Amino acid sequence: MSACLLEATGICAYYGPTQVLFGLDLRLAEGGITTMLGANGAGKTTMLRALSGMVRATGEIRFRGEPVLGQATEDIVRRGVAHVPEGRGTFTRQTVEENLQIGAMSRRDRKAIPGDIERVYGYFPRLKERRGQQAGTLSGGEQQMLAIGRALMLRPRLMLLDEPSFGLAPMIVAEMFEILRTLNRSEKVSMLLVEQNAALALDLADHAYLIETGRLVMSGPSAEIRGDESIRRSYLGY
Amino acid sequence: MLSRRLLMATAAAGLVAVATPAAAQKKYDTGASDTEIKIGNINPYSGPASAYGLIGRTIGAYFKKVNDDGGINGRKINYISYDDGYSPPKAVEQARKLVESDEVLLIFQSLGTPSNTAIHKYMNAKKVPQLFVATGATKWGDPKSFPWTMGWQPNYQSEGRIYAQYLLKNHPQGKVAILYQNDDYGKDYVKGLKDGLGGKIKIVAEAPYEPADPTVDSQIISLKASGADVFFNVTTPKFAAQAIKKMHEIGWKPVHLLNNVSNSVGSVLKPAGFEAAKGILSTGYIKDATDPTWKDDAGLKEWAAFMDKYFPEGDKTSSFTVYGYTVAQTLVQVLKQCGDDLTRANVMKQAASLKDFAPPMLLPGIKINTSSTDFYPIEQMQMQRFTGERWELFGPIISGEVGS
Amino acid sequence: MHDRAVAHVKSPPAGTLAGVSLDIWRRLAIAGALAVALAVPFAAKNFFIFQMTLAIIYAIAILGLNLLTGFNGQFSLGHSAFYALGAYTAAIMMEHGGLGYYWTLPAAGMVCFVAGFLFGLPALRLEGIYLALATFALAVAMPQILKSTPLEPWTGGVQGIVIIKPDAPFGLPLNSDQWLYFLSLAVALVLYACAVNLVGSRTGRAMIAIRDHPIAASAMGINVSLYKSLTFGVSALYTGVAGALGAVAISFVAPDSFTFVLAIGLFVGLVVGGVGSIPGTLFGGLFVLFVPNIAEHISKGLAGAAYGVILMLIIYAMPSGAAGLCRLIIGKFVRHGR
Amino acid sequence: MELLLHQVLAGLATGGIYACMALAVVMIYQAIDHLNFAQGEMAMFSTFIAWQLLQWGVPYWAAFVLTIAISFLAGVVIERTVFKPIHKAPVLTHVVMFIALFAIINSAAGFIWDFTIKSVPSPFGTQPLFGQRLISAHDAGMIAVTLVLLVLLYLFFRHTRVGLAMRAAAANPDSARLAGIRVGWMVALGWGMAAAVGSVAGMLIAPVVFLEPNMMLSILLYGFAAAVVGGLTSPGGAVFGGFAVGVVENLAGTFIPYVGRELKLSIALFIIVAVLIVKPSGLFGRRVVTRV
Repeated sequence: MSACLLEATGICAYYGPTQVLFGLDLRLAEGGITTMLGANGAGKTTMLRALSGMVRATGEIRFRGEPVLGQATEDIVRRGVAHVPEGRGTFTRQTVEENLQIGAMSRRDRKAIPGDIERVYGYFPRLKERRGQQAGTLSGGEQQMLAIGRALMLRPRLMLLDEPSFGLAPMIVAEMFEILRTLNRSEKVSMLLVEQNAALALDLADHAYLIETGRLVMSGPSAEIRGDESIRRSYLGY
Repeated sequence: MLSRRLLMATAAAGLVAVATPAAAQKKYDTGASDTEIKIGNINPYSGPASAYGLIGRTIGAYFKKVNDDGGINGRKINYISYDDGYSPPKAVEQARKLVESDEVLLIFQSLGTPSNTAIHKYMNAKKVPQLFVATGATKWGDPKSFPWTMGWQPNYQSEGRIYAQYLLKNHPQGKVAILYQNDDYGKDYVKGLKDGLGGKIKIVAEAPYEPADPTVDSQIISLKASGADVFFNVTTPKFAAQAIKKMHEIGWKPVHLLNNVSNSVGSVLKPAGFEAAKGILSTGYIKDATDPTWKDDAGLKEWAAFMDKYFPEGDKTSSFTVYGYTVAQTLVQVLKQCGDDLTRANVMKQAASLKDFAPPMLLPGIKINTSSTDFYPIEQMQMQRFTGERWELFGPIISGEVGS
Repeated sequence: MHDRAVAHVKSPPAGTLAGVSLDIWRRLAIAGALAVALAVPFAAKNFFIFQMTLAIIYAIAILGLNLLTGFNGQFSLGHSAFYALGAYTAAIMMEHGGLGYYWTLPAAGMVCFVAGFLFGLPALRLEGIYLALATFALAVAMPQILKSTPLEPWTGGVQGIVIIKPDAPFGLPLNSDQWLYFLSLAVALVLYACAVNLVGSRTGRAMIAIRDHPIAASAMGINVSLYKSLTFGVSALYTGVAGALGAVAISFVAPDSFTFVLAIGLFVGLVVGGVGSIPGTLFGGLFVLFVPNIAEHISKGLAGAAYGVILMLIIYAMPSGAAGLCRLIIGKFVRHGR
Repeated sequence: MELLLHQVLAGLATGGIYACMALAVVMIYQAIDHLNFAQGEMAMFSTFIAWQLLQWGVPYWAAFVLTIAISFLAGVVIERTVFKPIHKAPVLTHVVMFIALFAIINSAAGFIWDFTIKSVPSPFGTQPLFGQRLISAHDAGMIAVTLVLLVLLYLFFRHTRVGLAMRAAAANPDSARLAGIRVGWMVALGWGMAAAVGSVAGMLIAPVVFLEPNMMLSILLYGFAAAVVGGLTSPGGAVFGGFAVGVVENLAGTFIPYVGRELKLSIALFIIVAVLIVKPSGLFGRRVVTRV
């Protein structure tokens, strides 16, 4: 196994008085794609939010060897963790291009930003066509692409993707997952992917975690998980 | 803060005074004793009218001076002043608190026509003096129906009549334009002027403004367009200054009659610009502390010394501090006259028996006179003209004919 | 943003405290409060009775505002206008109609209901901050309208109307302060009971649904426009009745009594009492009446600043109002039934 | 006819006051998504600071710049100390905090500087512009400064990174955080800038209406009205709204018979509410088009 990019141990998280995560452990490999599977309400989104400091959590999180738990979201993001939230987090009143610029807001190397914007347009030509348009007027698929593009503008080491396929047509989903695979290779971005569509996720990912009601049930290489009988029955539906 | 400090001072003084044997024939009502006289007051210390709070604070400072000088006939004044935020319901609450809970001998200088109207009936039903109220409405001098209420300052209507007399004599062919605040104060002035003119001089334009208006520029332009050559300016200081300035800007130079409320040199005419204010006519009854005319006046020096010692944070350019000082002196005079008979009835009786009382900050020659049928303490005023730096008194001291 | 604006109504928490069910505690608390309320007029000075009467009246007005804001999610910074309308209705009926004050209460309520309903119709198109501004404009304009020349024959212009303070009827051995206190208390009890029933009814659930999920509510077949306007009307009705009671208790109405300062006072009372809490409005009423007195006691020259600081501290201490704080405290001691 | 012209011009001059304030209102709305009810008082207090500096003999423009700087800092400090602790509280709580702040600033200004009116000099002079008597140099200067401010703000928001970051932070704070934007500081910056713009407004308004603690009471209301008429999301619309409100108010007061003069403000407010009912997001406000 390659070097460890992020290591989380014993993560517990709460919404008000209600505990949602019960001591989750997670290890993400440098350069890999990991997926987190689980039913609705299992705590997947919460885990992502805990990783980027958006929800109160206990335990330990090390990103590239340094502890980040308890830091502000902005600071974790600035270390290179790009979180593509559920609902896409589009800045609806701003234009497409402004959305991309917002993604690069924490970077110091301003000169490189226009080039990066062009690179994002290279992956998502549709965005280029609509660069001057209010982002709120984009279709769902386009907004999802914009969200990924915005995350890319950060030049992240790790991308946290929260249900990127949600509400999109199958064709668009397939297209997008293909782009994610390309990004992983050409941009050297590690990914943690939360998905309802387990089959799709397992195809893309090389490692998988399965959680249920805030607890880890099983983890291992995607191929192994896909082969597991019980998983197949409850998550893959065949 | 102020009243609490006073309270403690008077309490301490009281302990000393208990030892002296009570003299015979002392009569007291609630709120008065051998050692102290409790006086209530209601002022707007908060809210949009909090500018007036200065009066209440000046009075408090003056009573402290009185106490430091030994009190009135050996009794210290316990001054309890409450905030009504210029809201009539709050005024009722505070008046009842003063009368029923603090048990004051009288309420003094409660401020504002609406607030005083709200407590008018209550005070008379309770037979507690509502003395020297701080408003110039005419209704406070009605001893037949309201024997427990008395005003103090010249009322707005009679001032309006003074201007009318002036116009009838000097500008019988004039055309009058009026700017007035759209409330009881503004309307009283207008009524006084109209009654005084008796239709003999034409009023060509009237423009009201709301205290909430940011400026009166629009009104001034309309009034100028009416072709009037006499301007009656019934505004509070801020709007008076705005009007004077705007008139200067647009080059309108009518005969300008400015109500007494806003004729302070320091806080109206100077901000508006002396050049613009030159030639304005007004009436006066108290000395303007910012007018160089009184620079060497003994009364003014006394007032300035009081301000420095007892109310250093108070604004010396505001006429409110002079007003508060003088009205407080009037009450002290009444209480002195009461002697050892500190009943509410006697307070009203003495308040109605002021004879040629002339506090030092009233204009020379103006005197306070009251009787059982005359509940208007100050009825005299004198006209004055602004020379560009100071007021110049002219003509005789005029007694305003009180209307209705 | 819109649904963030209002606290959620907690259904009464089921649980026990010291082995007794919370419901019983609640009944005991209400009974205790009522006993104290009934004892006040016989134990306190007239002046204090009068103050408590005013506090009850303000609480009724705040309750009206709470029905609108707390349970229906509509802002209002202009309820002083309805309070004024109620007060003037009462005063004009007594002065010009020669009617007894007891007739004026339902009349003021009806007038304000109609006015509120009518105002609620255009207000439908306005949301959040825009509605707040439109209502605030109403509060600012009201005193000017009241003193305007065309209405002067009825309103008495800036001089207002002086009303005769009523004595206790049927030869009851009460002075007029005690009588007005009991009258206000009785009216308040009726109105509070109605409010509790309203909030728990089908209508109330529709109101709350509109507050939380307006789109879903209309999808469920709730006539959102009608309910919102009706709520505005009911809210104005409560505030108008309070205004009429206030006019009788103060025995005087004038435009200066009903400036936007009153509107802001009611609004502040609503928030410090607890948005969406019916008992919290009582705290709101007490706050509106007593905190300015406390503030001026701290400093005369800085009375306004003292008021502001007290207000800030209260918000820090109980961000969701007195009701929220109570829930929190009870929550600490309660053992949940689950 | 001449009266009409005069009233329109006077309306534009007063409208300049409202426009100035409306700009500050829109400014903070962009930054924090709320209307700050204490904004007028903050501007008033800033103007008192300018006045005090002038009294101490500081030259006008030095005092002007210094006041803007102090106001900016004060705005940031107020946000960090007073509003940061409650940033998650519902909007009603914020409104109450604004009211508290309003009371504190108003009362403190009265306590420190008293309620007598102070005259603040105009940097443009008060002589009539170009020798005619229709509009004074100060009125013209005030309108010019408002327009310059408008352009500067437009450039700042459209063409600088910080401007974009502020817009992002206001529009979608959670998402902005995920882009690494320090949302808390952006809000503080918004407060600072709003206070700075407000101080400019105050210093320009004071020569016309005279400085005293209640100076801004009604002007803020007009500023709100102007901003709302123009659209809270549009600085240009707010400025237009300011002029429109000023002119409409004057014309209503002058030409509507019988009740016009007495109900000038009420009529203006009525027109504003009417505009809102027809166009709920203001004349120039953007309706956000969203596809789900």
